[in-house]
Amino acid sequence: MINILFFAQLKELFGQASVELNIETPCTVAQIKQSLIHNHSAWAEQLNKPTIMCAVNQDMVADDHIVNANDEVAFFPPVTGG
Amino acid sequence: MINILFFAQLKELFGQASVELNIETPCTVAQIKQSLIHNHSAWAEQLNKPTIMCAVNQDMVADDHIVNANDEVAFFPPVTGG
Amino acid sequence: MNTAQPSISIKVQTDDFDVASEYAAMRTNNTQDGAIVFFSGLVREMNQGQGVTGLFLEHYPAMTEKSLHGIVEQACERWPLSKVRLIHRVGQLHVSDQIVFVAVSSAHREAAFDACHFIMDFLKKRAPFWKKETTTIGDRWVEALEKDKMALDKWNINDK
Amino acid sequence: MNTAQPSISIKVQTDDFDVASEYAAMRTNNTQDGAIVFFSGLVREMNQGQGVTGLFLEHYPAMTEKSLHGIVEQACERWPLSKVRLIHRVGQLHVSDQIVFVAVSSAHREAAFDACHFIMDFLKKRAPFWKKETTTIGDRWVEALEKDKMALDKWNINDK
Repeated sequence: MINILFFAQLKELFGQASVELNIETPCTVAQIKQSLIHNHSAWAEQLNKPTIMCAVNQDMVADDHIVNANDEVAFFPPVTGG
Repeated sequence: MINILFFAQLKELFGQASVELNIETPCTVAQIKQSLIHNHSAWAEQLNKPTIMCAVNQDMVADDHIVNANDEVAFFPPVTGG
Repeated sequence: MNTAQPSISIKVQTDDFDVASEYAAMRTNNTQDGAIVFFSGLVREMNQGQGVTGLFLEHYPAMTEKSLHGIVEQACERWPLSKVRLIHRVGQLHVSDQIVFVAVSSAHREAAFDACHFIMDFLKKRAPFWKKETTTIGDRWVEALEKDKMALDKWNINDK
Repeated sequence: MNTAQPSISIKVQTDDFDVASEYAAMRTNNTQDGAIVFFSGLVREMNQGQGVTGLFLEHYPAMTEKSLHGIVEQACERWPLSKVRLIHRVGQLHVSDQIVFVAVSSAHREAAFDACHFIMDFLKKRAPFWKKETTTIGDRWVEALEKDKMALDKWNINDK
């Protein structure tokens, strides 16, 4: 089980701030996206955007990053602070 | 007659903040320097420095700038404010 | 280069901040620095939406400070800085409110200007904040701008 | 570009200045600007001479404000600025004293950073101020630095 967090537009569009995902670890960020889309086809448009960002354990990572059990995974749109 | 002002090191080394120069106008800044050196040979080292700056009527100018009667001419070392 | 550890203060808060006391803190016990540069970001009336009346700032609490510390540490490795103070607000803001503050001090002005600019450029592209504008015709999420992404190019860092 | 005339304040004074009130003036009646950048220059203990105890700032009074206005106007032509505030002190200063302050505001941060940096670079090379340091081993005039001359190169201005 991995806990996945969503922020900003993703949180609003998905109607939830987090979801528990049952996936075998270690796996890649790309595999997590595929699994989420498999479970929630309505999320495909957002999660397939090339601009979508991912952080694992609060560090920005790329799609090929390896995720382990108990890692904190977050997806969010490009940041707009400052 | 042209009134010439000196600042910073020049004022200290020349022992005066200004001098009246009797020179035919219009003339160039370079001619003013030569005339000053003619009258005060001890000033040659300072006035011949390539870094020495000149302002005419409070605008920075080059050696070929034309000076007219009643212009205010100032010589000074490179500025160091800020 | 500055051999002493730089003094770093980073805060993420809902409260407003006082630039005067931040500036005073930059000057306290500081006889070695000749230059302080600071940036302050404010809520504009006309941003991507016209007629902005307010701004809500969401963030990713567990990640925000970690991310800001990483950016500031990169700046401290690159330039000889003595002090860095950074504040970013979250929550509901209004037009003209202060959003963000970055101050850096250094012996020389080039380092201070570059480091402050660098921190803001990276904060804009890497720190997990999201702005939602309240406008006279409704709410909308602010879009990330291509120019903010390109702003990183000047720092020659291999950053996706 | 900003079509309204920018608001410009330039002061040359012996008195100290208050950054908090300058900053407040930048924010007053200002709902269009998203970015304020300011630079503050301080007297360092170690400059060209070691053990600096004070600094005397001489200037050319008739020329100083004219020169500063010219530099600020160049910046206003080049970037869309709403407000510029500049203060330069003259006379006797001491270690840690404030020497100079430049604040600019703009809709966007790139313009604010660049314009503030530009004004300081040109002030250093074009405004008629001269510093004399008082050190533990006597007084000395500060030498102009080659790096300050080179700092102008980045602005691509044909300036002798």
